[in-house]
Amino acid sequence: MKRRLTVFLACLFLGASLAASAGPAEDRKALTAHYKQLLPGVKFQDYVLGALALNKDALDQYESIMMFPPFVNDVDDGRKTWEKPFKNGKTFASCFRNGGKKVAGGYPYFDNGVGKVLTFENALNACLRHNDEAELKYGSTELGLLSAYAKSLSDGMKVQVKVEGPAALAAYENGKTHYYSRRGQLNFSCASCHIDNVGKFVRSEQLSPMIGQAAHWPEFRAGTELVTLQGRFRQCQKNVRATPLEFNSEEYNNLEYFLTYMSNGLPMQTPVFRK
Amino acid sequence: MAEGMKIRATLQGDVADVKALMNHIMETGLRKDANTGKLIPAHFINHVVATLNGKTVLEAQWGAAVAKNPFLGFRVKGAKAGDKIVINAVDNHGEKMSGESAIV
Amino acid sequence: MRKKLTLMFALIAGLGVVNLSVAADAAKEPAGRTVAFDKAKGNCIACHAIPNDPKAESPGNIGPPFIMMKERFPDRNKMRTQIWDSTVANPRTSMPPFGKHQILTEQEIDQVVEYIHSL
Amino acid sequence: MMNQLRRTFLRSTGAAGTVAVAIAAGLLRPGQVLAAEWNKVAFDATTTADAMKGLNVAGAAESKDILIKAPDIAENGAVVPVEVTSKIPGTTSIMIFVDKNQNPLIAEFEFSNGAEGFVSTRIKMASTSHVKVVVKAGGKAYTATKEVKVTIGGCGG
Repeated sequence: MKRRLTVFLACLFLGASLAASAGPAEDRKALTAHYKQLLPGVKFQDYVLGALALNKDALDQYESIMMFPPFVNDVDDGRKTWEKPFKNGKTFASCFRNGGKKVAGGYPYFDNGVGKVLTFENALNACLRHNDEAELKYGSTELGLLSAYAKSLSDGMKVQVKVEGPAALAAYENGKTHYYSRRGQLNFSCASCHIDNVGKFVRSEQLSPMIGQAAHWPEFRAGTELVTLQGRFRQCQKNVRATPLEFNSEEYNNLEYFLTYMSNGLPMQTPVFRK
Repeated sequence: MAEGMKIRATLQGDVADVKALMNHIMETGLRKDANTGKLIPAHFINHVVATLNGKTVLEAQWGAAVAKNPFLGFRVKGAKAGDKIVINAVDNHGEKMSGESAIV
Repeated sequence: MRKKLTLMFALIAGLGVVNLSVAADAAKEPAGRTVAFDKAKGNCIACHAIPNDPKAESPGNIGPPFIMMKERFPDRNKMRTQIWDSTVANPRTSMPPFGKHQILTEQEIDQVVEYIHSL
Repeated sequence: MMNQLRRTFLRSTGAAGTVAVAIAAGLLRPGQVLAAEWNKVAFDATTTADAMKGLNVAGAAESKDILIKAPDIAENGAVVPVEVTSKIPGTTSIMIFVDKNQNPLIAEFEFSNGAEGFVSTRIKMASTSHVKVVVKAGGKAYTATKEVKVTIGGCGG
């Protein structure tokens, strides 16, 4: 076991990070060890703060803004959508266990029935579908705000994504491959920044660890600009001058699955302010 | 003006700690429309008045560089639980919004 | 008017200030420096500090700072190769392959080499 | 011109007090009076010095009793939290300026009836600049400044 871990770590540093033999649990363990070494002062639960955990001045601003965030009214719009009865009188709460409270930490999950990863947004749209309502467009503000409110009902719940069975593992591995693949004219992978160079600066931007990154979406950049997790994938990939994939594409859903698995054990908080 | 001023007023000793958030675009008049290339006209809250039980405690004049969805925090001494805070705001188009809250 | 424009762009993108001020100084500075600073071109300061250039504000620290470059690269061509495609020397590098991926033209690379080698 | 006259009138009749009475008596609605009173000269000024002149606080004296809580480096220039506490007795107003903004005057806050010399807000900053605060207390003006850096984003683009 120890040897396997060492080999995996070595692979990380040498470049061949796709250690296909290691399973999700080993991946997570190895990454946790990697971050512990590179960011010795950061407590595990503070990974949810991303780069803010590395900078007191930035964290103070975050806390000042989160005390009464500029996006409260937007999230309220999401609440209205969540509470508005469908034509049949039911609401979104009827589609989720526990009325939608403390459930979002289990998403995305691999659905063996459809043979695909299902995200929380997929579940919101499935609810609309089952109630003969029109689905919301992926990447739309309305779906973003709805998911921001709905996920806030799971604040404090720990992320607990499961990867069970060969088909789920294949989806996880596909997401992982995406994470480690270089793309775009600038030739960066997600890992180039968030694993290899974590804590370092790209100009004034300090690079956050990928563990914890998936626990707080959607976020409001600049305090008022709604960005979903997959919207952030697209922004990052545009930044490296790659062609971004579509919202809700299978590969993005797999990437979300992989990334969220890596935040297992961390408390959800949605939505949040980011710069 | 869209609905939406939220006020939270809490008592700490005999000081009311008032926090308000107003839903407003706060357009500076300095930004260009990405599609047309034309300047987007300024549209911002320029006046705010807060009262405690009907008496003015704060009067503010704002320019367009107060951040979007403005936040305002202030403190009033000599307040009691149950006292009423009312905040009125008006923008440069003359549109008004207001909010009120009892101090808790 | 210039000030007005600068502010306007700053409010739009939050980034325009620097680009504009760089452009304004373009006439009197080496071409390579312009390319090195331009966010859409070299954007070298995203990752490298330039300790001797006061205009290189809040640089990144992914790569080593540009200092004593003549000593570090007695052979200028080696530096050029590194900029053109640094994955040859280190497949794990974070540095974009500026020549191979045509991020910069061959002429721009020459200009950047000239500038950085002088630091 | 009308606004100017009207403001002069309001000021000369003891502005806040009179207006408050008029509002309380239901003679005036806040928006109407206040919109007319907006200090266009000061807000349209393109230098802090001119804006201060427009507010009659030119020549404010430096004071250590004004605390400015603002970041060293702004997370985002679009939303910079700024909190000002004046420990100067008899503080009646707080003004906030950003020197490098096109229009430096951000806001003016006047306190009465028990409101403390404290205000918390969030402002837009176009670039790295001094944030200047002026406090009026006992008819005199005091000032303090803090530099806030607005930085450049990282990735390509």
